[in-house]
Amino acid sequence: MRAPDHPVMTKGDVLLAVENVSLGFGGVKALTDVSFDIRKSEIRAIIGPNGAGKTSMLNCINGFYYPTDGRITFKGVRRPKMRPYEAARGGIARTFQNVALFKSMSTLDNIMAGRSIKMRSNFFWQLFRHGPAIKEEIEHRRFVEEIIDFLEIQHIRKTPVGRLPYGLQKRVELGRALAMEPELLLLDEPMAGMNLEEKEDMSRFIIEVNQQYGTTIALIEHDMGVVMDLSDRVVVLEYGRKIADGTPDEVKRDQRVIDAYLGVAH
Amino acid sequence: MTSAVQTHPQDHPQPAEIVLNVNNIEVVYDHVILVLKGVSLNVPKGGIVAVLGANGAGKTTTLKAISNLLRAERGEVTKGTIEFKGERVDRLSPNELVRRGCIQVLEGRHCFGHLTIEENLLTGAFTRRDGNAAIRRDLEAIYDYFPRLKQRRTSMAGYTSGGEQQMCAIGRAMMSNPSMILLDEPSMGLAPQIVEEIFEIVHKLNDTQGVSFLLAEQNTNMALKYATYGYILETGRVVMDGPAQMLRENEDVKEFYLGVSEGDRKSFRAVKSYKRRKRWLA
Amino acid sequence: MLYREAGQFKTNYVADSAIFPLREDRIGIGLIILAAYALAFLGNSFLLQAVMIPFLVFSLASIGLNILTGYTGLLSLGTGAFMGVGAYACYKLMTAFPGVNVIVWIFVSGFFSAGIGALFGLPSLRIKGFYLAVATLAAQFFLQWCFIRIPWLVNYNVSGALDAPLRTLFGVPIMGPNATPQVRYLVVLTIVILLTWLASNLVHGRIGRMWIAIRDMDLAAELMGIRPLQTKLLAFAVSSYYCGVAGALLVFLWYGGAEYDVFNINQSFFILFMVIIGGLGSLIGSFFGAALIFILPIVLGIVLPAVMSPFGITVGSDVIEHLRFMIVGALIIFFLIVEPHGLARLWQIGKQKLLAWPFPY
Amino acid sequence: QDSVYVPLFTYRTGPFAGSGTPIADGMHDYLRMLNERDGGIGGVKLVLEECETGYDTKKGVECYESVKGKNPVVVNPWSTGITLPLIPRASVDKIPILSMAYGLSASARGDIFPWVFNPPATYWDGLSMIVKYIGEKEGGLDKLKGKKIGFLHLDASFGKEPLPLLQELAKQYGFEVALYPVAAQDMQNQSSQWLSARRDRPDYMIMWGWGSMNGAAIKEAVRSGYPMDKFYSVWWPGEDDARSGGAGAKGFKMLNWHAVGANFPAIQDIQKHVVDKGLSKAPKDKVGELLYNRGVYNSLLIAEGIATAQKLTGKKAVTGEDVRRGMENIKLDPARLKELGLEGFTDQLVLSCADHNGHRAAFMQEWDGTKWVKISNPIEPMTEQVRGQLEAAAKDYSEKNAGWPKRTEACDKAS
Amino acid sequence: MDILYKVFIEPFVFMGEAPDLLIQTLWEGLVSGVLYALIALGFVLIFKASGVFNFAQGIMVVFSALTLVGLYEKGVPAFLALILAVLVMLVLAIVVERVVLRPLVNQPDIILFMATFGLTYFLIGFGELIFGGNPKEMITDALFLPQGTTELDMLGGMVRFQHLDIAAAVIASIMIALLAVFFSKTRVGRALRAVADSHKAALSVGISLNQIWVIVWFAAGIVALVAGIMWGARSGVSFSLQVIALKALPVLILGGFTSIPGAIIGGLIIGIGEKLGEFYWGPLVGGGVETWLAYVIALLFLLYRPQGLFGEKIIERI
Ligand SMILES: Nc1ncnc2c1ncn2[C@@H]1O[C@H](COP(=O)(O)OP(=O)(O)OP(=O)(O)O)[C@@H](O)[C@H]1O
Ligand SMILES: Nc1ncnc2c1ncn2[C@@H]1O[C@H](COP(=O)(O)OP(=O)(O)OP(=O)(O)O)[C@@H](O)[C@H]1O
Ligand SMILES: [Mg+2]
Ligand SMILES: [Mg+2]
Repeated sequence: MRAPDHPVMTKGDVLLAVENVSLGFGGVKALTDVSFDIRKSEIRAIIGPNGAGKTSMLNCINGFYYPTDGRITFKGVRRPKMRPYEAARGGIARTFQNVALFKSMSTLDNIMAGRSIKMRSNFFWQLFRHGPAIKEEIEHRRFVEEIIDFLEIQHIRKTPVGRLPYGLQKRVELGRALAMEPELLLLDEPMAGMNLEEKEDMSRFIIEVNQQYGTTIALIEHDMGVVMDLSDRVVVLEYGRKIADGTPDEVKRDQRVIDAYLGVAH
Repeated sequence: MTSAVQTHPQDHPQPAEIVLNVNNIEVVYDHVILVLKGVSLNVPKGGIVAVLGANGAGKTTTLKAISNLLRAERGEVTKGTIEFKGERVDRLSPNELVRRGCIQVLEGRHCFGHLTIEENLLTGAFTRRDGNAAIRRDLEAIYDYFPRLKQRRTSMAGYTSGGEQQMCAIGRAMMSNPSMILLDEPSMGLAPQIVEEIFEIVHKLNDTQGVSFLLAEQNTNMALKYATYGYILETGRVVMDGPAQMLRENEDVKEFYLGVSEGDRKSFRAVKSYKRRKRWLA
Repeated sequence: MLYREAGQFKTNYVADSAIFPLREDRIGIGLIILAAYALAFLGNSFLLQAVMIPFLVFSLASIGLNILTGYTGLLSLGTGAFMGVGAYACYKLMTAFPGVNVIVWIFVSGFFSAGIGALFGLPSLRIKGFYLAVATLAAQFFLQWCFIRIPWLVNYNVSGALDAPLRTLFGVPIMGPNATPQVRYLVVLTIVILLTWLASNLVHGRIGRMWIAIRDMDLAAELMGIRPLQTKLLAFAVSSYYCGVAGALLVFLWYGGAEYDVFNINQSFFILFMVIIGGLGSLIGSFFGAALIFILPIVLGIVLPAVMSPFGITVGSDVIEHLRFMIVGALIIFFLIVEPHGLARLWQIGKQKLLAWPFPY
Repeated sequence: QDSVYVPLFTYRTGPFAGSGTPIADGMHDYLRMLNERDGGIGGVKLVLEECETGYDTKKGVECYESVKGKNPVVVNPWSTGITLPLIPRASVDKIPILSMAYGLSASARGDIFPWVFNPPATYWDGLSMIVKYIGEKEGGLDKLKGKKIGFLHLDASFGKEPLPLLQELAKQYGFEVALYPVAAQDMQNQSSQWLSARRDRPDYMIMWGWGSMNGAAIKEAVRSGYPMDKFYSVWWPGEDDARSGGAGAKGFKMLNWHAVGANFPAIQDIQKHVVDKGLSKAPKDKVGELLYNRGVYNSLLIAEGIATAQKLTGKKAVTGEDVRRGMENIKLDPARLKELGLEGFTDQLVLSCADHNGHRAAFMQEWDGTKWVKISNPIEPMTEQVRGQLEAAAKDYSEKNAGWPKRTEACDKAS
Repeated sequence: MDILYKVFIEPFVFMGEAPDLLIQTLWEGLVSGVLYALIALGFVLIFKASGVFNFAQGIMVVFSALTLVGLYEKGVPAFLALILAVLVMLVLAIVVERVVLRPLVNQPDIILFMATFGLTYFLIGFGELIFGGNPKEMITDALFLPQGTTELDMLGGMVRFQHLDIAAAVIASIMIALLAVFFSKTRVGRALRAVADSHKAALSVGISLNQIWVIVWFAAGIVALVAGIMWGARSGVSFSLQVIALKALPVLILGGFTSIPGAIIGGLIIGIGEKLGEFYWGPLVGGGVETWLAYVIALLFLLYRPQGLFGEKIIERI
């Protein structure tokens, strides 16, 4: 895999900053005055009890929701109100809490669909499936095959994803996001519903993506083992507010976090 | 098939009355995709039985076969029998089964998005005939179990967070006053605290009201902690079964499902990309 | 035994991403095309004129609608009107510029319906599902009204109808009273094969994936960088293009003259049903659907009296018609129950069984 | 055993079945009667076969294709929509088309459309007759000046065909025209048209409708209190349509060119040989009703075409080609009608090589609450104005259809 | 300028000049609106309960009315015929559930839509086979439906109110009110909405789809019968009545597929809107705009509210 297109930032710079973001739906306040940042090439975990606003936070980051208040800066530029596809083209990819794959397509096509934004050949060539169209198709196919190899899903390359077990679907979803060669990868509970072995596999992929390509990752996860092991820094939300932010160890020891979220067991 | 604990259910001394008996079923989807290749399992009255196994092993399929929801997905039990409380139920409609006290909590929530949380819970009581007061009482009980639901009782379920929906789905099943619940991945997407709570609730229901549970779960740790008996499914077959205690101590289970080898929990950061092999898949 | 995947290894991505990776499939398609051409010389004029030409025309329209409804998931009830736009555009063009070969105009007329289709597709950004149907219904009724009300469209013909003037290709009449069914069949067949090939290229490439992505999960698609409006409008345009060409073929190469009324709402439903029963999101399904919905009633009309007469039952044509309605209705339900994903899926399952044969799974 | 094959395109199903059924019965029963009573025509049996079109162009074309191979001697599409696609085919397949008082009006020109016949009058003829009648009632066409005439029509080519003529007449006689188009899907939902009529207050209303549009229009007219005696229609409503208006429909008027009722020897023969023997689908009391007799008239033309063809060629089993000649030589004068047992059934009709229509007169009849009553003498069409329309249309057609084949069929000297 | 005057000023001037005609127009719009709503209501019931867009509703209107009239013509007393017609609709509901819906549980909406199309075909054939294709007259007198007209002199003109229309409006309103209460306030009503949301989940909590479906199809059958009687009394009972059902589409969509009040409000907006449009603006383009105006009105509303006026909010969450 190649590195993302614009290597303007180096490790440690603030890639994305969330400042005083609030988000409300009618009467429900999903987020209240949340600020945190994500640095280049780190794995940033977002944790919190159910309904704390984690998914909503990701939705704000990639333009699906627009915060009612506050601002989000990406690569040093304040983000205007934009449609989600613009965020995607700006280099933000994500996976979803409830798998949102293109059900009827095969694994291969799903990941290829993730590369749509990188493909350029025009309608005319597409029509004849010739010249640039087929060349491009093959070139990207090669790239996608790399992802497939990387995620070890060769055997389900041609299976319609609707039929795959949940765990594999999550993996395909990751593949689809990777196909976009994102700068910032948002993962919403990538390991929910997986058994240990699969969690290990998934962790491996996440770490490898992060280390090899320097992709910045924001991760929501409820498995504390995973979160504590993988992430560089953790932000904790509760009822839409930030209650803690720091390294896993700091967070783990924070009394508010223990009360609100971890419980005694951890 | 070399596992030491590999036995057949029939070989067991049967400790209690069996409420659910699944006998050698085979399931085919779409007329061509064979998913279960002869699965047998028992749930004793008042027992908590866990079905474990990797993704795609067929846990969900097994549960759906029992609750007769397969037909709605163009799946079909082509062989074997299913008995609930001594009666064959594989030809019953799902609502008949609910009436008889066996209800399933579907994997992946499936709340009614356009109904409020409270209405969702009330639909769970659809088959009940014991009057409004009793239903109200149970509703309150569920709000006690899941205070978060009480806060969100008037929100449309479609807008609630993933975890809230999961609680709603479990609560909804409990509203039918069942004697047996088929729970598919209850812990998925829940915060650790809630997971614990849910298992506590399972335990409590089991303890106080004698509800039996068949539990498909990825969180092996939790499942084996609360279950009395376990089955391990791989690619549509039962590859191992035994009392939870025994499974917990089995080396393979420890390594592959619990993530402890030689007593320690491994760090996720340390996993290497070597491919291990499960012994029973040799 | 004849139908096997085994032994056919793909050594490069070109071969693997081919549309028909299996050799048997390629041979099969070749044979079918060959047979279709042979039919022009073997079939009688009833078969060509009353069965095959309309079957091909409707298949083409179904492909058009399938692109929109099947691939992109946008329900349209305006197919009839979009076909009409093609027919009227073709009429205007070929009468205004008789010097240019009519085949050119048939292809060009599709662009007019593409434009109109895209225009009525604009609300699709905001409106979804059955609600979108109202936008296309507005198109249906508004355009139909235009067809009646704008006499310019029919060159102020007193009859208000479209007629097919004589047009030739290489000196052979292909349109008008003197064009033989054979010739017209060959022209229609060639156009349909060509356009089917192009459609198949489209749906198997990037654009097709974008359409399906929008259909399966439009929010996720947008979050992957796929622009919803452009993609949907493209689907509307391409779909309407196909419908437009089909409309032109319908009037000029099949009927040879028609009123605005052939483009009414029933036509829209008729095509929609072909698409659904054939299989949403399947090109081959479009052909199956057209066959079932169009040819089945014809066959029944022939078969029913023949079946009943040996029993001494002779019934009027009206009773036959009633029975035909009932049987077609019942068969539609039957097929849906057997395979809700359409005949194309049945076909696929059949092929899978064949691959696995002699084992059941 | 010789026979000629006569397919009958009918519609006993679909939205237009109400009008289609009695016509189908009349058509079928008359020919069947000839078979039963006389053993056919000129000693050859008629092989009758109905093909159900449901008034749907698609099915109509399919019917045509399926009967084509059996050497039909004539085809009756009974729908303008079906007629249009058949016109170009007729000359190629050598099958005459009889579109009786409907279809393409320009096809009255035998020199351009040798294979198409649309007797006994075109819609232009019909319109001119109604206007003439109204003018007479007012005391002369010039009295129409300043009047307003409403035109309630099916919003389709059929309903719009008379429009140019109506506009021309309006210019000529100084009356005003108000249009009330009714879309096919709103046939039974005409309240806005009649509301508009209340606003415009037309002095007369002329209707050009078909199927359930007629009945619904009469009902709405009654509902909205439009004076019935000012409401005129072309020749398509039937008894059922008028009846649906209840008592209020009294006074409704329409054009017709043949008698209503069963008091003709030929129709009595139908009763005797067909209906009483249970060979007909028509209930006894419907025999002789307006649209039934319309069907009989249609079959009368078919039979005459065949008989004349037999006379001309001397053959018994005539072909489509022969019948085309036969039709061009039809001469239904009172003597011939009497011979056929239909004395006084209709005005005389003479067709020729050049004139495939006849442009015959029709009369006005009025609904008296239970039946039709003839209230006028035959009204001749305004030939001059109509001819103008026809010439223009035919010229238009041949100009626009550069490839339209020139007539090659020879004319019989008789005509 | 002239155009602007004609479009924006003249119609209103005319409204002011002839208020009697305006009132008559509004009344006609109201009546047809209520009748559209009645047809739309049948769609709503079934859609609400099963997520099925019932293409067959139009033919059910015709079929039920034909049954009533057909039985009466065979000599059955009117009220007995009415009861029998209701029973026939019950049988239809049961058969539809058994044969069509049960095997198609949990299938995509469009498939069920298609199945109802098969049903339409079947009912057309079946209805014509039994009752023949001829139009029939509704037995208005035998059912004691009022007839006649009240003419009121008002506002310098005369406004006519048909008694039948008044009855139609009243009956339809009562019917709609009853159904609205039944479906929003009862246990069955809640179950119905659940079923519409997800068949699978509804099955899993033990809601008997079969029972629910029979209930709603039966209810829709009764609504169809009432609609058939009312439309039939206005314009005769024939198979072409089926096409009027198409007008219910914009009503339905405007109101929001799932809402009973939506059906009535949508009906009124469409009914009145199209009559006003046709009457005051139609002449500018030669009339006949009614055929598409309804759809355009609905479309405009939808652009503002994509789920219709009263439709359930489209949940977009990821
Ligand atoms: N509707 C379906 N059609 C075809 N195949 C299916 C269908 N549903 C499931 N399968 C297949 O059946 C197998 C077993 O699936 P199942 O959902 O039962 O697994 P599971 O053990 O519950 O997995 P998970 O842990 O991911 O939930 C999988 O391989 C899956 O691909
Ligand atoms: N579109 C919306 N409309 C209304 N309320 C919403 C919407 N989206 C989110 N919410 C509410 O905002 C709150 C936060 O939801 P969110 O999905 O972000 O939680 P979460 O932290 O991801 O929880 P979980 O871990 O359970 O997934 C919830 O209470 C939810 O009901
Ligand atoms: Mg979440
Ligand atoms: Mg599962």
